[in-house]
Amino acid sequence: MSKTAIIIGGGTAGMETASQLARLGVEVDLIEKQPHLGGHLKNWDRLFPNRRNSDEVFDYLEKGMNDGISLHLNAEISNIRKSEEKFTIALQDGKELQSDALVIATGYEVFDARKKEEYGYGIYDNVITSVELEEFFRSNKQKNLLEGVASKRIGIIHCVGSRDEKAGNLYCSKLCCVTGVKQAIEIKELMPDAEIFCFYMDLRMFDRHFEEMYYEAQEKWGIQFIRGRLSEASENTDHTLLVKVEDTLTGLPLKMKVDLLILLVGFVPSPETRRLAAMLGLKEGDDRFLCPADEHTITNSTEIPGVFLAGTVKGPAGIANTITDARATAIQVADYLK
Amino acid sequence: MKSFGYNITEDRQIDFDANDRNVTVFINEIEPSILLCMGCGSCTATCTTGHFTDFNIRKIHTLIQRGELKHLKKEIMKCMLCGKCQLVCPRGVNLRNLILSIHTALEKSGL
Amino acid sequence: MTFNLFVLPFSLGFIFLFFTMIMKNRSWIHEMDVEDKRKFKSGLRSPRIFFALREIFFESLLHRKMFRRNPMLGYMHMSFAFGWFLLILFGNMESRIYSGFWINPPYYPIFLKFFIHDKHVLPFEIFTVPGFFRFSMDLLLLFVLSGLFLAILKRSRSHWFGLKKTSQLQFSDKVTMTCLWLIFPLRLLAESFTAGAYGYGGGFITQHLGNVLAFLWPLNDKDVAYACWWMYSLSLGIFFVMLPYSRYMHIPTELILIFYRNFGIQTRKGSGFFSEIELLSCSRCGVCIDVCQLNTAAGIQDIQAVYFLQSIRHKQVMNNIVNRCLVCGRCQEVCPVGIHTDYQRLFHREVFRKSQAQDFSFLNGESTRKAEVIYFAGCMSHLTPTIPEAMQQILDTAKIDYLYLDKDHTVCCGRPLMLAGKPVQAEMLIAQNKKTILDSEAVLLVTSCPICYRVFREDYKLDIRILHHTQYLLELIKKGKIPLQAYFRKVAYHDPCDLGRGSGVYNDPRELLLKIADPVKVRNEGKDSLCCGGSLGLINAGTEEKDRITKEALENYLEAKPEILLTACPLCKKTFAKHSPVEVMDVAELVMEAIPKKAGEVMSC
Amino acid sequence: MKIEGKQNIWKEYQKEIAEDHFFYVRSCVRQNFFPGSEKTFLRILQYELKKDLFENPSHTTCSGIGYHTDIIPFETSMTMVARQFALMTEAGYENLVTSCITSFGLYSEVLETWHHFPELEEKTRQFLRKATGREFKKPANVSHASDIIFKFRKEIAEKSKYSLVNKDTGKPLRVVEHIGCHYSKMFPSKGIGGAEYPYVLVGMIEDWGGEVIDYPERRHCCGFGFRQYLVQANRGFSISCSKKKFDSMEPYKPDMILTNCPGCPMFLDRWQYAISEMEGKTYGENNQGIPVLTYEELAGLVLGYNPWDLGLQVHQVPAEPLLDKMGIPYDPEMKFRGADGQDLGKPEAPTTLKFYAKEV
Repeated sequence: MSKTAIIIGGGTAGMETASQLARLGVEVDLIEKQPHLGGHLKNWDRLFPNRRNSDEVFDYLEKGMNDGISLHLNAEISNIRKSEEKFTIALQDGKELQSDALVIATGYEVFDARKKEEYGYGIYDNVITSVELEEFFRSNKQKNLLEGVASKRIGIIHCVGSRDEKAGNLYCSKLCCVTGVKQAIEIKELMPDAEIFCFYMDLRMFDRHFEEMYYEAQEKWGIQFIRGRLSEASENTDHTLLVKVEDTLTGLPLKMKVDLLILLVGFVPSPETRRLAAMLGLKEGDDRFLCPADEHTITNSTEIPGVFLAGTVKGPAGIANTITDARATAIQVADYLK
Repeated sequence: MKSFGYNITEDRQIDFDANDRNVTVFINEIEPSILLCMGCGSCTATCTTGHFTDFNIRKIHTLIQRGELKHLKKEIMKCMLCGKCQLVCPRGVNLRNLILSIHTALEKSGL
Repeated sequence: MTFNLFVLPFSLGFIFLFFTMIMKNRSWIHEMDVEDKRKFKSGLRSPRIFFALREIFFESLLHRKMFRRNPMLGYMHMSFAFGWFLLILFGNMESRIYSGFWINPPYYPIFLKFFIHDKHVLPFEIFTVPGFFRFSMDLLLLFVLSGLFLAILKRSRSHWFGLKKTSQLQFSDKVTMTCLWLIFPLRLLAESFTAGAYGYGGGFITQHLGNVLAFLWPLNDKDVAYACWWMYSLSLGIFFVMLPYSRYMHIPTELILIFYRNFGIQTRKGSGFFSEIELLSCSRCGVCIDVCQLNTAAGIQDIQAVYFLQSIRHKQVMNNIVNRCLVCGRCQEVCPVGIHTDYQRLFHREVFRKSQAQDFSFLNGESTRKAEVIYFAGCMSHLTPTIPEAMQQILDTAKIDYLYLDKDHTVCCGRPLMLAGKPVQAEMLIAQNKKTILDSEAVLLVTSCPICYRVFREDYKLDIRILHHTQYLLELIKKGKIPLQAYFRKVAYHDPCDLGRGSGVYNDPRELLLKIADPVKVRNEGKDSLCCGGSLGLINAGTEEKDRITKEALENYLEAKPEILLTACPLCKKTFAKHSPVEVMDVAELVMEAIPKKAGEVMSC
Repeated sequence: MKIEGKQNIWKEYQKEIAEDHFFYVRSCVRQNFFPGSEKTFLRILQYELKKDLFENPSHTTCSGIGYHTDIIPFETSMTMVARQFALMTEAGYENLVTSCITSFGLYSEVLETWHHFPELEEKTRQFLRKATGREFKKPANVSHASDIIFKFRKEIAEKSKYSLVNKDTGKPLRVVEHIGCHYSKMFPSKGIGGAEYPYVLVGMIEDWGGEVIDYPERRHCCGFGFRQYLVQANRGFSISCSKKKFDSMEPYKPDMILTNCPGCPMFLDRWQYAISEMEGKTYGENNQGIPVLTYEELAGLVLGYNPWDLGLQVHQVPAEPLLDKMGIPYDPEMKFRGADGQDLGKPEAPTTLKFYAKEV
């Protein structure tokens, strides 16, 4: 009788882990609470750094959804029991699933920008998040939207909800920087006469071709970068926004009117990740993301035998790293099930 | 005007929208490589004039980008144009031409 | 009959040109300062006038330099210049024979065949005096026409003349050139039709051609001939009137330039008249386009000396054309007229930046220690610290008591400001450095930077010896002060612009290299060496363009497959190092490596 | 502006405000700055709203000014605060209402400190016992007087005779609100609406018919800042802060500024005069400045009280333009007469600022 694994979360990490495990001959149950697979990947229009369409990556992942994977969509977990090396998961619709291993791939959610009250998200008309901008890009109504607010000058705010004790998140979300630069370029492609300012603390262009994108943004698109964190925004009578930052490279406070403010919201662990962690007794780090058994070496298993982690439950990560991590998890699971 | 023994201090804040950025646009057009600056400061660190004075080409350029031209003329006159800054710039910014462009811009704008 | 209405266009044009040149020259003389006036006056009474005539003969008539560059190009220029000159000379002599007067109206020799129809002279007759002239005049016309043929050919086949790219002409040039090209064919036609109509009086070409034309032509040949004479005169007249406004102004101006130059008058700051003579002397031959690396490497083809001088003449000097130049001196080196293109460029940068003030009041002289020898590394050397480090160790080895003048920090030598067109401002830095140098009471100033070296020599007016470190190291080696061991690595030497073309130091570094290395021969070297692309003279060009120049220069050296690319300039070193697959070293560093680490390995030199 | 967004935030920052039986503590400085305000508060609460309110004349400064100017240590402040609590306990009250924002901030700070460090509370009790022999109970509710007015704003609106509407145009008056820094910037949860979008004055303005103007420097300090003003050498900084606010609000053409702090109305009012004298610059229409009112004064106006009974004559920027807009009748002749009709003399007119409405 072949061994079985349950993967919770049908996003990038969950899909790739499932696909790889199925390839390795493991019977997989993939549980997703949404009516569709793909998770956040479905929200992104184009991916950094090469600006390829995210659907292409989704198509790749979907091709892995072959025999040996049982999909459970719209499925909410009500509880998890472990007895004698077996995990029993009760779903809210009364179904019960059993397996020999459990992979947590419930990922993250974006920071709720309303918590940074002084940025006026949800209050001022022309403050949106990077996620919303992606939605606009995806729905191809972007031109109308941006024209609607007569956007000529756009401010992009880095580190919203990241590296911020006031937001309760000390960690860096890593990918907002490159997202901001990508989106700045994309806006410029649509509206060549827009003036774009990125307000950043550090530009953490850590991965391959990221720095080159920053270079391109400056050289080709004339996007301007002002080093300083937004302290507060206020709305003008004409619905434009006044932003106040310190231009730290000149050592002077600066105020500027922008027509649209885009908040680069960071990663926080998804509530589902935290709920499952509490159910299973998994260890959370100071940043509330889940801890693997060892940060450097045993990066895909947990201290509980049979419970594995994949993707952004362990902290902010991009698509490529998530897929790589998912494969590593699959190997670990397969190894465990031998 | 009366004096009460204290003064109203001028706001240090850069008022980006109030600033005239014609000079900025002019300079950026002549020397677009300046857009590549990432504020590392190696130019200022190697600067000979910076050794003798508080001349800071990195800051001068950043202020120009913001349209702040108050002390520009006084500052830019100190540069000896030796070109060391250009030699160390990791982004290949043509700093000598930038400085000459600033001179030209100041001349043209009558500042 | 010694007059006809048709001579008027020529005569008026000639008078116009004659007086224009007189007026021009008067104003130039007027602009001369006392020193130049003195040189001019004494020059007129000295044998230098013969040197000038000799130079005019060789360069303006025979075009020796052009011949050296390309025989076709040389022949083309010579046939025009020398051929025309001889036509005038022989024509004058011939006309005197017929008129019997020494003084004739200037048009008389030009249109002689219209006025004189000597039936006693046969076309091939060369042993009588009139026959000789008749024969020679036709021969010379043929000579000129052969040049014309080549000139027309050059427009479309410039590469046959050794030119990759010929200069683009302006409208006035085109009109004038058309007139010039028409002059000689029209003369041929006028003389031929005349000879044909009369049946005699032509030379071996004109008579036979005239006979054929008379046979073929159904109209009154004399009328056709008369029309040709009109056209001939008109083309000459228009050419003369247009000449001062076209590139052909170089023909009379170059003669004046050669005289002045032989009298010792030179390009220098503030002598606007000489600049004007120089730029009017530019024949727009386009030789400078081919040698310019901005063209050959970076594909920039609108800023070369020819266009730059043209833009000055047309008072359309643009930022781009003045500031986009390496000031490497390559065009100056090959200019057949010897125009100081670099000086012209810098002079106009100055005009561009006249009102841009500088303030160096923060510099105040620091008194220095006294030393016989002072070493000045230069700004750029501070970014290539291995060079000054090597120099210090060598000087210590040679037991020289020296003072490292700019050890902590450098006040810029001033040349970068000059290259940017700010010589007056540069003077402030020069005064500052000069004071420090003189305070040390040194007798010898050694520098590692060719940029500094050049300005020290040209502008500092120091009464002490100034050497580039390559020269000084050679001197020390010759004196046996530096022990050397056999260290024969294959090196390619790059002449830095300011050291080679700029200061004429070609041999000392090579002599030094022969003692410690195995220098390989490279394609472009010496006066013909390429610029590394890092020149501070190049004000506005992007990284990409500079990189292309560097790569082109690098290729020149890499062809010879050296182990080391050797230079004598910190700026060249840094520029090459960015792209070079082989190690780039300064001569001083190589000398340093050649010093034996242990005693007893000393090589005698 | 998405009002639902603000409402969501306001929903998050609701605080409990007592219904009745208040122990009222006055401000040290307000009685000099705007003497009619506290009197009006008492009048509204006691006579309009029929609330029970008690004052003890032995109440002293809370020491907030001294504390924020770094001349009184926190232990001393805690002990003085404890004494006020003892006065309240002795009088049998447990709902503390402060007239002063800084007092409100200090009381909140002390209570919060004791919450986190109970040993300090114990120590303070000892200090108070040794110094005065008094004992105290911590208040059940600490509110600022503006919280009380906010709570009863609708009742006041019901009784109102005038509203914040321009009687000529029928349009709502444009009001700029300024919240004292110590109200909610220290403890956002202790202020109605929080720190970024405080609702306490907005609620009054809206319910009394006006329109609130948000402007870029809304959050900026009025300039008092204790040390900034109290040290003469720093006053330039104080006035510069106020000027920054005026410059920022000017384009929005506000009809008035509403405040809830002792210092803010003082400085927003008096610095308009100083700026006009120093630089010749005035704000508002016809060189009249922008009238600055306390919330008690505004409540009094809405309820139809005589402007001169509210103490509007001590304002440096004349309130008459506002009164005219609201259609409130007033007798200019009575402006500088005492309660008994005695002529108190007229103040000298400023150089640029139009002080006497009749000259306009």
